[in-house]
Amino acid sequence: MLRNSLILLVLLGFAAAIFPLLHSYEAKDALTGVAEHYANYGKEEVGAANLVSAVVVTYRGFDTLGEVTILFLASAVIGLFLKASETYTKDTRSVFFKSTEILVTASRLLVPMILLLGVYIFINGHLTPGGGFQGGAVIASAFALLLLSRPQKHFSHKVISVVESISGISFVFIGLLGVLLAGGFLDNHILAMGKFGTLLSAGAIPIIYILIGLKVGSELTGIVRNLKESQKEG
Amino acid sequence: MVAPIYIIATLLGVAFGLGLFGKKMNSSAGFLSLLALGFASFISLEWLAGFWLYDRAAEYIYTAGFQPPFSINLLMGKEEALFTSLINIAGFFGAVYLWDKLKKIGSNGYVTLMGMILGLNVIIMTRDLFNLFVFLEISSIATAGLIIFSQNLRTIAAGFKYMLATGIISGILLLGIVFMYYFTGTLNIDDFLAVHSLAVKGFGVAVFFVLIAIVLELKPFPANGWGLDVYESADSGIAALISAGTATASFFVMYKLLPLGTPQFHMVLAGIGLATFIGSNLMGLKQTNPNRLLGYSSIGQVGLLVTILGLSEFLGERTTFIAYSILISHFLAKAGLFWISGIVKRSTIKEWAVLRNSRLLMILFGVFVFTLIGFPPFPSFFGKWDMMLQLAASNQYFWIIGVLLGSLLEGVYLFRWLGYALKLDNTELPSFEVKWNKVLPVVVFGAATFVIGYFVSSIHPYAKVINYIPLAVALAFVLIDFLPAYVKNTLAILAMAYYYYYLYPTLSSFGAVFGAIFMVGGIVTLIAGYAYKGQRRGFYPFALMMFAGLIGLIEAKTTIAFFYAWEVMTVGSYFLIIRGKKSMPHALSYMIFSMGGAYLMLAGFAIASVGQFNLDMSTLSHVLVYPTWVFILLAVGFMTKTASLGLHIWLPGAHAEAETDVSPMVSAILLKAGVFGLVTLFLAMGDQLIGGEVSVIYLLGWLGAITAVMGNLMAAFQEDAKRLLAYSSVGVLGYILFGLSLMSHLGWLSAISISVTHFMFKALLFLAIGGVVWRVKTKEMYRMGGLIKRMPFSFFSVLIGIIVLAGLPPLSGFSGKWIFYNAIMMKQWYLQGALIFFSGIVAFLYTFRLIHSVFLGQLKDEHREVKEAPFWILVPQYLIIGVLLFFSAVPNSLLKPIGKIITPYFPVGALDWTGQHAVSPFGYWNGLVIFYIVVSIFLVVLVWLIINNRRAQKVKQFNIVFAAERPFKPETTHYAYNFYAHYRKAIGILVEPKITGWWEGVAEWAHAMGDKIRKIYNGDGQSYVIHIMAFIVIIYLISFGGF
Amino acid sequence: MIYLIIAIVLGIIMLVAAVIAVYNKDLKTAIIAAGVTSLFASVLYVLLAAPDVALTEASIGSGLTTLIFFYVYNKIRRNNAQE
Amino acid sequence: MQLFSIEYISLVVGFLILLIGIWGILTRKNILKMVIGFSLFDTGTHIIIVALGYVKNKTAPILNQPDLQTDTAHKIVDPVPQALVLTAIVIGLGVTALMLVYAMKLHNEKKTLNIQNYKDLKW
Amino acid sequence: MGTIVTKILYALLTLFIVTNYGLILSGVVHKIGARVGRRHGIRFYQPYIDLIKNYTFRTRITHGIMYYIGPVFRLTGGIGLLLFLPVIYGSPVFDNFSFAGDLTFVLYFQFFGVLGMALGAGESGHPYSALGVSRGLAQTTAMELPLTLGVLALAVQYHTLNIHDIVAAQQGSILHWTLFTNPLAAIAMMLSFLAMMGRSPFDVVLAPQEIPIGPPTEYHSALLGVLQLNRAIFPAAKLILFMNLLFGGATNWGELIIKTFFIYMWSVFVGIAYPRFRVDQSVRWYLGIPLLIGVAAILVVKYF
Repeated sequence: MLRNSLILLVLLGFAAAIFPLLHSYEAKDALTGVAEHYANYGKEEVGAANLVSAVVVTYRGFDTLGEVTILFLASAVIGLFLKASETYTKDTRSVFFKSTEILVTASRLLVPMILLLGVYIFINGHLTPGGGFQGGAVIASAFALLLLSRPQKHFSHKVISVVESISGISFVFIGLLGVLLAGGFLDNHILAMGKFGTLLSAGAIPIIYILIGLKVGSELTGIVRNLKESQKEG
Repeated sequence: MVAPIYIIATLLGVAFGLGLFGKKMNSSAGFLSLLALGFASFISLEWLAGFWLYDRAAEYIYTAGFQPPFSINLLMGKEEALFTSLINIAGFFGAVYLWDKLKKIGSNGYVTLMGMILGLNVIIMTRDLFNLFVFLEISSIATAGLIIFSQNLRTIAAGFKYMLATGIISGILLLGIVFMYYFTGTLNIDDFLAVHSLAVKGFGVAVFFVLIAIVLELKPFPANGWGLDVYESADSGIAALISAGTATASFFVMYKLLPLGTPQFHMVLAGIGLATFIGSNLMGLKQTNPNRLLGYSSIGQVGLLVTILGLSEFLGERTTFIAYSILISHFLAKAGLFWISGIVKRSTIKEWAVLRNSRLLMILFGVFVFTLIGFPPFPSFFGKWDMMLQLAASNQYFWIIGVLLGSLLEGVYLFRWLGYALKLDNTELPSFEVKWNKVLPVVVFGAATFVIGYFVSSIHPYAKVINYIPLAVALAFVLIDFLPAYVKNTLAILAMAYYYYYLYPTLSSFGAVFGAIFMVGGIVTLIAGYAYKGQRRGFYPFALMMFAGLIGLIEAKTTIAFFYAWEVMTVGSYFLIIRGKKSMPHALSYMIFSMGGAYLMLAGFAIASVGQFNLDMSTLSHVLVYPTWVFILLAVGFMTKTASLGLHIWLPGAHAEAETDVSPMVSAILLKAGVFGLVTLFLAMGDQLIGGEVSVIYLLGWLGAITAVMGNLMAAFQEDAKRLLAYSSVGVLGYILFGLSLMSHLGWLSAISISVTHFMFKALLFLAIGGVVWRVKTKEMYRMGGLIKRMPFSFFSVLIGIIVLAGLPPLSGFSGKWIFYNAIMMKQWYLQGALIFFSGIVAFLYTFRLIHSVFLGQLKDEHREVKEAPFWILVPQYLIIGVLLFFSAVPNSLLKPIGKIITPYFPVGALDWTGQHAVSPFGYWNGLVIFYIVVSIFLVVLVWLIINNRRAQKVKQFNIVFAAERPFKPETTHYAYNFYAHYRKAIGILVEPKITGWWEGVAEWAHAMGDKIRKIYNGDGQSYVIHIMAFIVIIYLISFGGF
Repeated sequence: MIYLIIAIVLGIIMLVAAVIAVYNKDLKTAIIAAGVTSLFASVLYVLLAAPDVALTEASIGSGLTTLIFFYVYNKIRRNNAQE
Repeated sequence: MQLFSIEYISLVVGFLILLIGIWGILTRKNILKMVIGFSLFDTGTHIIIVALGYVKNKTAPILNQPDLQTDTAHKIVDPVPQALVLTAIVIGLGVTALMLVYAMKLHNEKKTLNIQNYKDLKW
Repeated sequence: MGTIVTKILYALLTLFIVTNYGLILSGVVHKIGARVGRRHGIRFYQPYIDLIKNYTFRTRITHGIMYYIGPVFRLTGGIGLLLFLPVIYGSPVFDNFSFAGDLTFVLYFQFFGVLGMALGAGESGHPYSALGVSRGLAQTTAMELPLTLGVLALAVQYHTLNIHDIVAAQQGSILHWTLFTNPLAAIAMMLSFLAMMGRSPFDVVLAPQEIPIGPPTEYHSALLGVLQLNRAIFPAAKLILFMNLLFGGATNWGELIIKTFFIYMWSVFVGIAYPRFRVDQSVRWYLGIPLLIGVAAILVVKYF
């Protein structure tokens, strides 16, 4: 109990420490700083209707590259972790519940639709909410559903990693093209800006988002697959 | 110039691409990864070279084609180039080292490794705070992956703790970053630096959270249990990467963000760093697991670096030099040590004796240990020097004490470890596998310590002038170590002789006297080295290194050169001392006391430099601040070498257990380095008053007198012949200290002349006794006896030696005593004088005991066939005897020149010489006449006796009258054990080892403290998180004083 | 105003769910409660004019994360059952 | 400052969830519960970030309406925190997944999820 | 050349006188001791007889070179000490070699013979020799302390370490003797003197009454003769030293004999009155009251 009271004390201290942050919060009524610039010039500079996408893919594109790398690394580490006990026993049981006929049928129907949704999300990332990450996650959930419904299904590690690799390399390559052809690493001006608000606009953003979507999708799928296919006890 | 963005593109591209490689292509994946890491190293090194050689301007790398702050930008400046070079080189050699392991793991392993290096590269270069967060996460996740390269309970548990800790830390970092954005509307670091004085309290708190998160990444004490577990459990190759790579990069982040903190926070930071430095080194004392120990050391060193950052206001423009030289030393040494640990694969430091199987690794191990602690010629030496000087210049004495204390603690466990490796008695030394890919990185880093050490010294404004030639010659002997001993001995003697010939014209004043002791003395003692057969590996480099240091002391024109030479000498002598069979614990205490003394000297020199325009030795004569403290610090520093009472406990063991010809080197020659230091100090600074009243030199005089008495008393109670001689050195050095403290012509004359004669008789005695020990294989005197019959030449040496030592007329030892009493009378230090006289009489006790127990009395059965000491050990003895007899008959041949040297400094009270007749204000003395008279009387009496007692018949050993029976066993008839039992009964209370006990108590206390403190690392990952949170709260309270 | 009420209700639900997630003995419930917190957070994001974030939180924060939690939870449970 | 505004409520809720998460990390002995604590900690942080970017009565930063395309700075909420949160969520997923795998492996070693049973390394 | 020959002849004269005086003194003291103890005692010329007897013994054995030359050291020490002292104040004849060294030298030179002898005895291999030496050295360390302090006090008082000057300063009146001008130093030195003479209570070193102990244990015949000769000369030399330092020296042989006799009697009477100390007892005793007196003497001359 003493331990818990001490922890409570620490937590209260921490709360007290962050209190000034809350305390000095003031509602704004207009954008300031870099956000103002993004709002006012983002349209001309990047050409993406979705300013969040503009920030994510272009202004802070380098972060996004890092983000992709994190997922990639997490997937690699998990692979490394679970591979050590490499004896694949095909785990045919479902994780949550017995796979039923209904589920199997439903998944047959649903999976392609979900995949399509995912693709839609990342292709339209520069126009509507969503983008590569969300799309990738949706794709991964499609595969997760597949795994749920048909546990005996074993999809090739190879395919996943090839997709992952190619999309990753392409991402870096496009970034480098920015250095060679435009203003810097990950500059989206390597392609024509197109007409604002249409699918083929915003330079390289759609392409990058597609690559991100594929990469994130394959990485997340890889994580799920690895978890599933690791040795029975793990 | 290849654009730095290619570092990132290459590493990422290859990492992504490795997915295309199948399992069968692990080797090619490995080569590709190595290539990528090598290319990254090449790019950063190319930039570094560009900055260094061509003075390029720093270059910004813009992403996305926009200017910051609107997009993320990276900076490749001089510092970034340096740090990325370090990281990439660590990555490259780390990969080489881990080659086998990586091959087994496959592409995921390479990906993880490259991911980590990539993350570290970016956090060094980026100028965007959120970007920093992202890539910090990358390196964290990659590290979490690296930890489980070897999967077992330990690594997994450690990895999980690591994840818990970094999870919390990054959460807090993120919180801080978004609030900083909220308050300023930007994420660019350069913008923050421009607006950091924003008066909103919330902004300060946000900055605090960012900074504290970075601090926590640096594993501050006590919120660092997770880091230690990682160091202990992870594969050594990984631990090397974390210690060399992650710590280096995190340090740079701290450096980069430092201007965000208020001056107040900088002080807090310095405090955190110092607590970490001292705390983790204290806890390291009890540690036996090598990797965890390295972890403690690593965390401690990073703590020191944090302190340096926190104190940057005081360190001024030298901050970078100081930080970088220490950082690079740590980088190279820690990586090297972890790598060696991975090759050796032993779970306790005591088992490191196996390192003796590989000479190369042993050498490298030593190099890294000395690099880490900051000995010359390694870079951190210069860093520490500058740090102390700058701190002193800013009046920051608290930090000086703290940093030196922490360094000392670190030295204790590192040298203990080195001692175990070199000398611990292990019955079996199982061999270990040495693969070229594991050794190569270690060798490269080991060589780099020297190269960078030289480089650092060449850019240091004052270190440039140091003469490196003697040291280089000493190191050259490492290369010819395979030659037979006699060849190397000849070369060493020639080298010394040549250097003395070269040096001789430049020597003057006291330099000439001590130069003669060091160089001529060195040559004479080296002659005994011919007695050794075989190769005698590892002796000559260190012997010459010690002499190089001694020479350097004399040559030194600046304080840094002096200190440099002092440390070189310490290193050389340490290795000489540890060569003895049972020297391990003694070498350790020698090293610890030497370090302690050296640190005091460092502090002294630092304070002395305040307000001076240069570092010339002459600045000591006009110290501007705290001259008394400077004087005391330097004096105590020198007195650790002269083994004054209280600081003497290392000496007996170190000198007694050393090899036959090493004992005279360390006892007769090395101790004079301390005397030389005192001479220099006294001349430069004169007397100082404590609180304007008590003279320091007066106190030193008392100390010298008491040391003389206690040293001699303790010598009288020794059973071990060499230990007896060692204590005798303590006593004689007490005389010398006393003589110097008299600060008069005669006082100095006696002190300097005793220094010279002490060299001669102590070398003589140690060589003679060493020769005896060489033959009879024991140092216990009561196991010897009657050896005069077997070793008459050695006996004669000892006889002459003890007569000189005891200061009996007519031999030259008396001249010192006679001058002494005149000096005492003139100074009016009567009570001290009586003590000195008393100690002189006590000297009779042990001199008699020495010669009686060894050479007189009953010859033991097992020694009936024992041979005279080796010829080459006798040769230097008789050279010395010749000189001693000459000085006895013609004392002014020694005293007059010394007097001439002293006169410019102490013109009053010089002796008045008429031929050999010396007259002082109090008395007179004619050595030559006395010599003649005594010899004539002796001869007359001898003739008279021979007339009366011709053809005396030699009787057998047991032909003695012994209470009605005839003894037959030498063991029971030889009165030698506990020779002065009754004396011990009378005054034994004085010689109880209270001082030794006190120091042991201190050591025990420190170990117990460390043991107690480290209990906070209870192994519970949750507790570690609690520590982190509590740490944040406490530092918050300190920084903001509540709210 | 209606948004405000919704936000308050959401906040209360999230807090309750968070407390359940920390305190409930049953791991399965706890995982679901954490997922619920995340899910309702995504609703809150919509109110905060952040559809992108809402989408992400829903798909990743409450979706995939919970899924992985359950994977691991089941593995562990099964592992326990085997012993 | 208006206490009853949507962004302020979100901010407070975010902070509270964050604290609950930390409390969970610090007090729960079950490793999975600790990971849940982390997950809550992340969620809380994300809410705070989004709330910080909110500007009263402004629309989402998606310029699909023509009237949004002029004087945009006064019409939309801050897109930057949203972008940051996107990144943070994904990072959170990676970290959480890795932690869970660690938890799984730990359980594999000792068949227990109690963090206090993993004290083999200490001092 | 001539001066050297003269010097040597003068020295031999001194030596001759002092040797005879020493031998007779030793006999007389034995006699007195015996009479006090109500015994008849030896004839006062007994030492001469012993000496002659020892030199005529034909037993000639040796344990080795050091054993053989040990007595030589011993006697050299005794003769040397005598000859380095100015014996008769103001007389160039009996000034001998005192020009070669001052008081410091003399104080150190007294150990020359002692230690040489110790070495010789050591080679005999007899444990009692070594035991005696060890006791003697131990006692010496303690005994020398008050002596040194006293000598230093003298040197301060007279501002010289030259024995001539010290004697000169005491001339004129009995009240000029150091004994009266510096009583503390005199007391300290006279206490040390007791042990220097090797008489009870400080005679455990040689322990003559019970089992033979100490360096001479193993010596015999001519070797013992040399030692006996020294036993006559060495104490006499020490007496002369103390006389010079404390009792105004002597201007003629008569004065010398009277003064030294009474000084000797001091140790004889104390020896007869007090039983023997163990070595550790005597060491402690000297480090007690005599030491304090010596320190007091120093403090007095330094500060008053």
